[in-house]
Amino acid sequence: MEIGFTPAEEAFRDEVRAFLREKLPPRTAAKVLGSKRLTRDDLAEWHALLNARGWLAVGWPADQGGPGWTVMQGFIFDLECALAGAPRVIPFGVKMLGPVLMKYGTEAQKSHYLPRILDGTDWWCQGYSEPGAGSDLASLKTAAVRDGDHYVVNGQKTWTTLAQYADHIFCLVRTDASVKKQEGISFLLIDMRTPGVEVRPIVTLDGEHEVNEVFFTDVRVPVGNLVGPENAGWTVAKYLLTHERTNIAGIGESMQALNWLRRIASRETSNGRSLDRDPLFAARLARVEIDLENMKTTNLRVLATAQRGGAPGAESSMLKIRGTEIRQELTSLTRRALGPYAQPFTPEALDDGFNGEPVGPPDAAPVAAEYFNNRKLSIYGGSNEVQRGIVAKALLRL
Amino acid sequence: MEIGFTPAEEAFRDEVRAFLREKLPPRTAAKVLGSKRLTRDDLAEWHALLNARGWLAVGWPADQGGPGWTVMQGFIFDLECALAGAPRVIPFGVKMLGPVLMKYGTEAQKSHYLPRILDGTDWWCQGYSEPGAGSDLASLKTAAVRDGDHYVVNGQKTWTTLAQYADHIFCLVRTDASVKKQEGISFLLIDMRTPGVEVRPIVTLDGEHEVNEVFFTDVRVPVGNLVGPENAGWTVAKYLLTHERTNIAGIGESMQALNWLRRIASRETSNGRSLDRDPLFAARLARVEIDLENMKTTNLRVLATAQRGGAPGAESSMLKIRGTEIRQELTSLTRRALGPYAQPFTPEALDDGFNGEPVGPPDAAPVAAEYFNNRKLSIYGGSNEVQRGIVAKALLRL
Amino acid sequence: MSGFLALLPFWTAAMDFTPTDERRMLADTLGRYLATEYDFEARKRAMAAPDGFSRAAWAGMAELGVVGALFDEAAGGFGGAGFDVGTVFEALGRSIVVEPFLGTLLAGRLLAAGGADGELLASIIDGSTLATAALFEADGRYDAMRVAMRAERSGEDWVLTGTKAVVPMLEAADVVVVSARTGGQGAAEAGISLFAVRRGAPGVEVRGYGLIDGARGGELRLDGARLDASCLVGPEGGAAPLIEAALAAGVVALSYEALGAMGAARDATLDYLRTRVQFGAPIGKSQVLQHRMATVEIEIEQARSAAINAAASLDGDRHTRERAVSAAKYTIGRVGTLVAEEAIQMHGGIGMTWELPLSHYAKRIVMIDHQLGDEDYHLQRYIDLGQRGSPAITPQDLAS
Amino acid sequence: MSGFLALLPFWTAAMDFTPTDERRMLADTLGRYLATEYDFEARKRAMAAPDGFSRAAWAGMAELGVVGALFDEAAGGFGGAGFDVGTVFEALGRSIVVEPFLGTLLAGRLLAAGGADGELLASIIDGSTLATAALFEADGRYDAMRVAMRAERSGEDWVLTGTKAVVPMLEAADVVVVSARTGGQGAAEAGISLFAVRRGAPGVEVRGYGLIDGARGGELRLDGARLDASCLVGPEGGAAPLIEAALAAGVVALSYEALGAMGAARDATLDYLRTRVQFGAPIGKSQVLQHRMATVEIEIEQARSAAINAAASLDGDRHTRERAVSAAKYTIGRVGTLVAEEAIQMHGGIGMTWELPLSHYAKRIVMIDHQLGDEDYHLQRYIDLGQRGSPAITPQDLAS
Repeated sequence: MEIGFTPAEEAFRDEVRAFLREKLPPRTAAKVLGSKRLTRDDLAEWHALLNARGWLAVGWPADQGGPGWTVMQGFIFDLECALAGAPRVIPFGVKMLGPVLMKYGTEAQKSHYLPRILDGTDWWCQGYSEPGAGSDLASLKTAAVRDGDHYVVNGQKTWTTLAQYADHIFCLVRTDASVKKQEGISFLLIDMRTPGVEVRPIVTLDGEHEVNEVFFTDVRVPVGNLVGPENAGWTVAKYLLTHERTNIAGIGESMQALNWLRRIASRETSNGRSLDRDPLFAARLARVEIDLENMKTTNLRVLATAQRGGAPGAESSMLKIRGTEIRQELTSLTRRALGPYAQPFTPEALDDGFNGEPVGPPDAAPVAAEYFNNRKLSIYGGSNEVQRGIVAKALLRL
Repeated sequence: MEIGFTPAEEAFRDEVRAFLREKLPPRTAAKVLGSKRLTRDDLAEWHALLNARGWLAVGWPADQGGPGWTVMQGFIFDLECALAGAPRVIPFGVKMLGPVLMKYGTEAQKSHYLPRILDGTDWWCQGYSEPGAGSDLASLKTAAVRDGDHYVVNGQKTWTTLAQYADHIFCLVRTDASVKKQEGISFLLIDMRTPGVEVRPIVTLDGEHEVNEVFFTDVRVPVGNLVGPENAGWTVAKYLLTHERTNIAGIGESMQALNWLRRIASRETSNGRSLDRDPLFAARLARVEIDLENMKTTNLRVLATAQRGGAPGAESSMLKIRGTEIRQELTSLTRRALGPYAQPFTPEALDDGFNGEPVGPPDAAPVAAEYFNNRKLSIYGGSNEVQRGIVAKALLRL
Repeated sequence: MSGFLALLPFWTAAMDFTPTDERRMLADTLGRYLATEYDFEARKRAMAAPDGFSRAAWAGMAELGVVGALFDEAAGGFGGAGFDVGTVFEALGRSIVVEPFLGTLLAGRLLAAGGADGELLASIIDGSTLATAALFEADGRYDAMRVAMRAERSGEDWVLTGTKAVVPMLEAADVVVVSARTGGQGAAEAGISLFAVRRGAPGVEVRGYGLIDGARGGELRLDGARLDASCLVGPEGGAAPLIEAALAAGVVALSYEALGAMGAARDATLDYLRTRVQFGAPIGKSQVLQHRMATVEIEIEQARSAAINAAASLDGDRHTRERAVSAAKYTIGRVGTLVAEEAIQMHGGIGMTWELPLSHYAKRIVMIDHQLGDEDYHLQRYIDLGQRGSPAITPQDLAS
Repeated sequence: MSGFLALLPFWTAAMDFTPTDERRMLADTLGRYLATEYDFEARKRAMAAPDGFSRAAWAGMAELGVVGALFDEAAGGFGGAGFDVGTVFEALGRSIVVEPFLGTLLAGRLLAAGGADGELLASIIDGSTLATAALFEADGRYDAMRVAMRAERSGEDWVLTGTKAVVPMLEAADVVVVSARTGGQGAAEAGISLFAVRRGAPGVEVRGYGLIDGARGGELRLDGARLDASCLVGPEGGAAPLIEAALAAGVVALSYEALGAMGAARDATLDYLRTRVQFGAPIGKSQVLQHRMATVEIEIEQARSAAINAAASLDGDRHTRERAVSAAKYTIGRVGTLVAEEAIQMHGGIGMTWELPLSHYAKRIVMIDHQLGDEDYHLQRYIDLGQRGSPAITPQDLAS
C-alpha cells in the first residue's frame, strides 16, 4: 500500500517541475521564497509565461484556452508552483471573471474580454466589499442608475486587492433599491480609466500597500458592460464565490512556510543549542508539522471526491479554516523563532535592489510583518467565523 | 510591599487551623485527601462539630447563629478547610435554604426550620432541575395544585444531589400554568417522608451514586410550607442563586488537587526520570500552576471588592469559569500522570474498610473516575456557557 | 453521519480513498453483525460475563473472519494490511466492543513475526485460543523498550521474573506473549526477547481487574516461571523490531477504534443538539455550539487523515512508519480528549450518566490515550525520530 | 472599561487592592498629560521625529515626575516599588507611548544598584540625560547571562569587544549600560560586569533602525572600545544579581504596559462590536463573539493578577521574585497574543489597517513578547526555578 499519485500524475508532476525549472525566472522565485516584494512587471511576466505554455487558465475548458486538467492536476500544479517559488496568479481575471463571463457573458463580452484576460491586455480587480458591506455583502450601496445607454455609478468599494495595478474592475452595484437587498444587485464591468474613478491606497499594519479603496463619482459605464440580466448580480456573485477552490487550503504555501521555519529554527540558538532542540519550541514545531501532514491527506481526500464528481461544498470551508489556521501558526512560530530579532522593521530590505546589511539574521526582515499580514487569512475570502457557520449548517445540519 | 493577609486575618487563620487540628476527625480527613467515599455519618459528624463551634452557618447573621465573619474570613475558612481535608458542608440547608427563609420565610418557618438546619435534625436537598428544565429552569413542570389546606404535588425533579441522605426537599413548583412561565412558580418545602415521594438513584459515568431523580405522585404538602407568596418562587430562586459565592473558584480544592498531582508526578517515571522533569509534562504542570497562582490573586481581588461593599456580580461568573477550568485541568493532568494505570477501575478501593492491595500506584484508584466526575464542574451551577453569556452581557455590555 | 466521512473513509490506492470491495464487504458484514448482536444491552451483558466479554460474540466474529482480517496470508489470515486492521477496529469502536481484539492483534502479529507454529496461529484466528501481549511495565510507562523483566537460561529452559502492567484481557488469555530481557538493560533495544507464556503455568500469577472503559486488564507476575525452549518467540535478544512493528499495528487499530467511537459520540451529540429544546429552540441553534461542533468535525477529519497516514505506512520503511504512527497516536489523543469532553459538555448532565451510551464512548475514547502511548509520549517520540535524521520536507515528500 | 478592572487595579497592602493616594495621583496626572499631549496623532509625530520619540513629551513627563516614580529615594527618585513602575507603564501602554522609558528604567536601576554617582542618576531622572541598557546578544536570545562581549583590562582602562542586540532607543542614548564578561564563559553568572558607555566614544558603533511596534532599537558594536576605570558599574564579575533585579523590574514594567495596551485594545474591540452592524444587528450580538470576548476578559484579569504578583514580589526574596516574574511574563505573553489576535479578527479588515490605532496596539502587545523573554522562555525558566528546589505548595503558600 502506498500513498501517492498515479503514474500519470507523477509524470505530470515531472512535466510541471521541468517547466518551472526552465521558465520560472530565478529572480522572481528568489523574491517569492524570500518573502520579498513583487513588482507589477514580475507578475505580468509570470502571467505571460504561463499563458505561452497554455497553463494560465487552469479552470477554463480546453476549448476556451484552458489546459483541460483534472482536479488533481490542478492541485499538483498549484503545489509545485508554491514549492518552486512561483508567484500566485492574480485571480481576478483568470479565476474569477473568466468563468463568470463564460457562464453569463454575452458573445460580444466573451470575444472581447476573454482573450484580453489571457494575454494580459486587461488587468482586473474585484469590486465587492464596501465599508458597510463586508460579511453582509448584500448590504452594498454603490448605485448604478440607468441614463440612456449608460449606467451612472456612484459609491465606494474597499479592500480592493492590487487595484493600483488594475485597469478594469468588476463590480457589484445596486440597480434597484426598492426590492429585497439581494434582488436589486447587478454585475458590472468598469474601465478604471473612465473619469470619476479614483483609487486610494489602504496601508495595512505591516506598512504594505496591497489593498485599496475605489471611489466612483458619476462614472458613466456603457450598458453593454452589464453581465447577466439587470438585478441578477447576486446569482452571478454566488457562482463566482463557489468557483475555484482547489488550492483553498494553501498546502504548498504552508509547506514552503514550514521549510522557512525549519531553516530558522535549526539556526537560531536557545540555551546553547539549536532552537529546534528546545523542548517547548520543538513541541510547537512538531504539532504544526503533524497538523500539516494530516491536512495534506485531508485535502487529497476532498480532491479525490471532487475527482470522482462529488462537488466539495462545505468541505471547502473545512479546508479553508484549518488551512489558514496552519498557515497562521507557521508564520506565528517563525516570528517566535526569531526571538528579539522579530522586532526590527526594515521594509526597505524587501525591495528590489536593496543591498544594505540586514539587521539580525539574513531572513528576518519579512517575518514579523508577514505574521501580522497573515492575520488576513482568517478574515478574507469569507471569515473563518462565516466558514464555521457553513460547516455547522451544511455539513452538520445544525 | 507584601502580599498577604492582615495580622487580624492571620490570627484568624491560626484559629481555624487550630480548630481543624483539634476537631477534624483524621479518618474523615484521610478520606477527603485520598478522594475516598464519605458516608452520611461522616458528613453529619462534621456538620455537628462545626455547629458546636458556631462555625457552621458562615453566611448567616450573628444574631441568627452565624459566626459574623467578614467575606475574607469566610474565604480563609473555606481555604483552610479544603487544605486540611474537611468535607464540604452540604450546602442545601445551611447555605441555600437558611438565607432564603431569613429573607422570605414566615416567623413560624424560621423558628421551626432554622434551628433544625443548624443541629442537623433536618437534612435538606434541592428540587430545582427537571428533565425538561435545565439551563432553562423556568420551563419546569412539576405542578402544585391547591386543595384545601394542602398543595397536591405531581411531577419529577432530577440531578438532586444526595437526595438519598435527605429527609426534606425545597422545590420550585408550578402553581399557575396560565401565565408567563416565570410568573407561575412557587417555592415549596416538602417532607420527603410524605407518601408519594420516591427517590431513584442516577448512577454517573464513574459508577458513583451522588445524584437522584425525585418523583412526586399526589404528594400532599401543607400550604404553610409555601415560602414567600404563591407564584413568587422565581424571585426567591433568583435570590438563592446569587447567594453564597465566596468559594465559587474552589481555590482550596485546586491547591489540594495540585498537591496530589505533584506528588504523583514526582513519583511516576518517564524515560527514566521523574515525570515532573519530562519537558512536555513539566510544561503542562507549570501552566496550570501559574494559572492557579493568578487565580488566587484574581479571587482575592474580587473578595477585596466584596469586602468593601461592592457586590460581585458577573465577577462570580469569571471565577466560576476559570476556577472550574483549572480544577478540570488538574484532574485531567493527574489522569495523564498515571499513564497506563489510569485505566484500572476499582471502586471498591474507595470504600471504608477496604484493605486489599491497590492496583498500580497507591493513590491511583480514584483518579480517572474523578477526572470523569469533574466534567460536572463546567455543567452544573450554571454551565460555563451560561456564565460566559453573563460575562458578555453584564460585564462587557454586549 | 456527515457526507464527508461517508465519502472518503480510506486511502486504498494512489489517490483513491474508496475501500476495496473486500474491505467494504468486511465492514458491511461486521457492521451488520454488531448492529444485531452487539447493541448496548448486549455489551452490558458481555461486560457482566465471567470473562468480561462475550464468548459467543467472540466466536461469532471469528467465524465471520474478523480475526483473520487482522493477519496476512503468511500468518494464516486473509488481510493484515493497515486498512484491514482499520476496517475492523473502526467498526468495533462504533459499537464500543469489549472483546479481546487488541491483545489478539498484538500477540498474533508478534507470534507470526517470530515464526510461531501455524497451528497456534490458526487456533487464534479461528477464535479457539485467546492470546494477549504483555509488553509494558510499571516503571516503563509507555516505553515498550524499558523492560525490567528478566529471562535467564536454566539448562534448556528459561526462567522469567518480573511484572507486566495493565495487560489487556489477561485473565481469559490462553497464551500471553511477554517481553523479557535476556541481555542489556534500561531502555536498550538490544537484549529484549519474547516468550509465549501458557495460562496456568507454574510461577505465573494473574491479577485481573475491571477497567474504567468497561474492558478488563490485569497484572502479570512471573515469579521464576519456568518455560521450555520452545516458548522463545523470534530471535533471542532481537525482538525489539518485532515489538515495534506489532505496536505500530496496534496504534493503527486504536486510532481507527477511536475514529469509530468519536464518530458515534459526534453523531449522538449532533442528534442531541438537534432535538434537545431549551428556551424554546433546539440547543443546536446556539451559534457557540455550532462553531464548537464545526471544530470537533474538522478535528475528527484531521484525525482520520492521521490514521490513514499511519495505516498506509505499516508496510513502508521503519522511519516513515514510526513517524506516521506517532503522529497518528498524538493526533488521536489530542482530538479524542476534545471530542469526549465536548460531547459530554454539550449533553450536559445527561451526558454524565451511566445509563447513556455516550458516557461510555467518552470513557473509551479518553482511555485509548492511555494505551500504547499517550499524546505527549508520541509527540516527544515524533520529535526524537525527526531529530535522528529526518530531512526537511521536500517537494518529493508529499508523495512518499 | 469594565467595573472589575476599575475597582481593583492594584494590590498595595495586605488584602487591599486600592492604589495609594500617591499612585492614584501619579496615574491621574500622567493619564491627563497623555490624553491631552500624546494622542494618536502626537504619537505619529513623535515616531517621525529624528530620535523616533518626542523630546518635548519626554521632558514634559520627566518634569511631572514620571521618571522619578521609577526609582526609590536612595536613587534620587520618589517611588521605585513594583506598583509605582506598574502605574507608570500601564498609563504608557494605554497610549502606546514610544518614549524611552524601558531603557531608562533598566539603565537607571542598574546604575543605582551599581552605586553610580548621584549626579548621573539625577540627570536621568530630570530627563536631561538619556540612558539605555544593552544586556542581550544575538546568540543569547533571551538569556541575559549568555554574554559573549569581552571586557579586558588594559592598564587602568577596560577594552570592550562584542555586539549587543536590539537595544531599545539606542541612537538617542547618552549613556548605555552594557554587560560584558570579565571572566567566565557561556551562560555562567559569575564573571559578568557592567559598564557605562558614553555616546560617541571611540570604538563604539551604533546602528539604529525602526521596530515594527513603532519604537526604535539598535545594534551596539564595541570594537575595542576603551573605557576608563570609572565606567565599571557595580562589582567586577558580580553583576548578575543586579541584572536579574533590573530585568525583574523591566518585566513588571512590560507586563503593566501590556495590561494598558490590552485594555485599550479590548475597549476598542468592545466598542466596535457594539456599533458595527452586519445583517441588521451589531456584530456584538453574535454569541460566538460574546463568548470569545468573555474569554478575552477573563484572560486579561488573570494577566493582571500575574502582574500584581510580580510587582508585589520585587522587594521579596530572589526565588519568590523570579518565579513570580517568569509567571507574569509567560502569562502576559500568552494572553497578549490571544488579545491582539482576537482584537484584529473581530475588527475584520479594518483591524489590519495602519490608519486604525487598534492595529498598532496589536503590534505593540505582540512585540512585548519579544522583549526580555517570551512566553516559552519564561515558562521554561519558571520550571527550572521550581526544580532548583521549590517546595510543594503548602497552606502557608497563599500568604507568602
